[in-house]
Amino acid sequence: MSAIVECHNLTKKYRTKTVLNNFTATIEENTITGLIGRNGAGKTTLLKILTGYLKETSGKVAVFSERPFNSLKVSANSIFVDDQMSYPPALQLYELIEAAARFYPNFNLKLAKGLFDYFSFDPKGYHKRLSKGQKSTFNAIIGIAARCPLTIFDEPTTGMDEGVRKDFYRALLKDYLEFPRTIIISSHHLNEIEDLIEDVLLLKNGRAFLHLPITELKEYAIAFKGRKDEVLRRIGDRDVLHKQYIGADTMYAVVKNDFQEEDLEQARRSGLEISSVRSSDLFVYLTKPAKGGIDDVFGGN
Amino acid sequence: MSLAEISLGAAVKRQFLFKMKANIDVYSSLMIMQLLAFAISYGDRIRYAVRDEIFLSKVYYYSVDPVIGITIFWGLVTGITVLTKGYTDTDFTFVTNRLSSTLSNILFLAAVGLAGAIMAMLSKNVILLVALFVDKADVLYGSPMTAGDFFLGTAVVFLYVSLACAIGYFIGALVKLNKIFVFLIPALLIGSLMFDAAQDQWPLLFKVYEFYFHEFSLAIFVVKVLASIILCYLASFLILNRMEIRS
Amino acid sequence: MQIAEWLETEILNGHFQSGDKVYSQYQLAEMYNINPATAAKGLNLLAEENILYKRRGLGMFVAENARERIMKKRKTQVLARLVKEVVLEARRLNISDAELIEMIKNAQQEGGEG
Amino acid sequence: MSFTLPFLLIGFLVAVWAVIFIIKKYFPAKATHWLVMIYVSILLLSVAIVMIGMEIKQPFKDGDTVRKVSEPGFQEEIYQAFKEGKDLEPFEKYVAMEKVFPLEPGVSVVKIEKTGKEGLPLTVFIKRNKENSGQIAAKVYSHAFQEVFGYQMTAAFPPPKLKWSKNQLSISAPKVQEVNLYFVNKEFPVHQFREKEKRDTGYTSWAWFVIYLQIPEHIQIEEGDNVFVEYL
Repeated sequence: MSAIVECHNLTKKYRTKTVLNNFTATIEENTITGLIGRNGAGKTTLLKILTGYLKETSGKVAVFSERPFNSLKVSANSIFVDDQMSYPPALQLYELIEAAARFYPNFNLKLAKGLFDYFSFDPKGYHKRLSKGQKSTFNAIIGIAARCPLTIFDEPTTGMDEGVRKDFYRALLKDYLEFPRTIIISSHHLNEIEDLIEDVLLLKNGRAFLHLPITELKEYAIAFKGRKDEVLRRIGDRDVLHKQYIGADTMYAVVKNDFQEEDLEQARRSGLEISSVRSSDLFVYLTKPAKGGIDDVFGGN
Repeated sequence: MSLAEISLGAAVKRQFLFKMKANIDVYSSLMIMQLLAFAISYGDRIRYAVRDEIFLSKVYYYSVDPVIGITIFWGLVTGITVLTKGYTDTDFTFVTNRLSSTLSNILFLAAVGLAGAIMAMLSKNVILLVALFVDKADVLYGSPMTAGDFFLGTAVVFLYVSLACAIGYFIGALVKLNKIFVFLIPALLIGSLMFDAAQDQWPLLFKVYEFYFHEFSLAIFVVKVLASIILCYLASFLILNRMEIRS
Repeated sequence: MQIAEWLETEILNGHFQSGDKVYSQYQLAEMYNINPATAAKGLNLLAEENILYKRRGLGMFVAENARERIMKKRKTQVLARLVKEVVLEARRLNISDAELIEMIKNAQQEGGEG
Repeated sequence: MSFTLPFLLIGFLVAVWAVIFIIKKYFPAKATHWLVMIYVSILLLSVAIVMIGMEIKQPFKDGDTVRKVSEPGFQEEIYQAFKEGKDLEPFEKYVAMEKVFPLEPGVSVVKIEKTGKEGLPLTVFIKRNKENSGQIAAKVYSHAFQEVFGYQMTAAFPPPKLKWSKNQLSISAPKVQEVNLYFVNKEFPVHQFREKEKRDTGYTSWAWFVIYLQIPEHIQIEEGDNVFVEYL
């Protein structure tokens, strides 16, 4: 395994706003990484830097061991799929597929054709007349079929309906099994991609907040529910990722799971309900912008 | 997984072919502008109607100079257009970097410029047909277009169009650098005209015009134009090379 | 781990016998629509528990006494945990031990009949 | 290129963009292919037709020849020749018409008049013959010249009409000639490097005619209006 993407103290500033702040992470070859984060966390900026569309302000970024900005090598071996992808208006959909096939040496035209028919696109249609969801689907087809060593999807399912989303993720997985490559897929719906991805890269305030295998994320945190004083006693001085009061004296608290099995056993005995936390919920807790939650806005009442 | 190694030449070639196919609209705008210029030229074909005691002379004058002028102007517009958002975004959807993008743009502009030059020169024959069939001209006076004339004319028009493309491209690059140039460039042009008028001197713009259009030595002309073209593209590339692609 | 549980159930049901080759991570990934690395982790989990064993270059096979191991594991881990919870709940509801055992017996009878 | 051209171009551009905008809305992009193909085929077809069926004349390639013929003093020369009784031989090539009108016996007065008010004034030179030949000999010298864009374009200039009845000679000046002239010049990019072909946009035209009559001495001559008679 070798690193396809390496970022070290990567920083990107727009005038006064810092979007990426000393971001450091490494993405290994032939993995599917889910890049998750709230809106504005810097996901798109990071991905655009990786594909060479944007220039880093400081720090080091290397894709295929090369600085991606203005690199022909990176451009030839990566594809960036998002809903802003634009195509020449004069070309029909099928001509666009053929054009893409000419640019990418690994392009699987047969697969593209198959997906094209499956999603019932009109080969003679035009991209600008597609609906939002259809555009996303079309872009995704190009993204999958291009079989680029580094394939990047930025919110690929925008506008797609439920069925198409499932089909897309399955198509991506199947083609990945057949033709392994490095895939980064960004989303703010973790539950949509959690089965598909191998690693999670959680972006918060322009930093890599967490970077671990998805299986570990599922065991990252644990929830206690029960009498408030008992819950507080058990969690000790751990950072509370999420808390909620139910009724007069019942508390629900999520903390990082570094408990010993005996501790949990004792907690259960003292009448606390212990449960695991769904990774999508955990994602929300981890990425919430500040301390507290929406309830705190209404705190005065 | 092995990485695809792509040479600059191959990237430029693919992009050039892609652009040729994708930007067919360039030809329709060329065609429409040439047709309009042709219509103007046709409407303007009666130059004199002189009447004295013996003759009532109507002088018909057929020329495609307006078509050529418009084609040069179209080159300027096309040069600017290639760097507008719609075009550059599609440019970077697939494999490219700034250098290959610029080189393929230059090739593309050269190709359509050549097509424009040939079309403009060929349109002369259409106006001759108008003379023959619409005006029933029995005899045409003037210089017939020889093959030599055709090639010389096409080459010179091509150089003019290419120069216009390069200037347009440079303007496009400036505008990409900063939107302020959208206002600044016309303001500078008008400003210089007004300044020269106030100073009561021959306008700088006309000196620029004379620099190219009043050069009667073909060799010097070619050198002047080629140098200007290279300068414009080089400057544009240096501006663009440091810029981000999509923000 | 869902994949591990599912494979265990397959073995318990007799779908795979000792010595049988089980699905590869890629087959599992395709069947379950999950990342192959995740599937591999499930397989490795079972290998660590000696339910599966690895033959280099050939894949994963069901171990000699896999069924027994799984049953024992489920008994000591899953069942024991469930029982603990039942006991806790019974205590909260002030149900006497005798009453609780009675309830379990009833449930067993119903389950046996049904 | 005139000063107004830039403004025309800007006007154009606005119009062109409006047209393109409308066309793009209503035509699928592929219509462009067809339109361009039609356009190019028209261009190529026109080349073929022009090559086969069109002739372009270059009447005077050498500008100097044109200048010599167009000496305006030339008209004076023939006047001088008549007045001074010089040899008329060099002017023979301008003779457009020669006619003889017989005199009926008993006619002693001949009237020369101009019919209509159109055309050039009538200049008539009359030579009196001593012996009675019993006829009037008429000769018309005429020449016209037209130069357009440096080309000598002189169209056939018809001689005046002479009509004789009994004792009256009626002369009608030629009518105004309608001439259509068709020019085509080299394109400016070609012209720029073909120095020798100076572009001339000038227009000159002139014409004259002289009527020379030989009439016996005993006949009296009566002059009509607009007739200038010179006796030699």
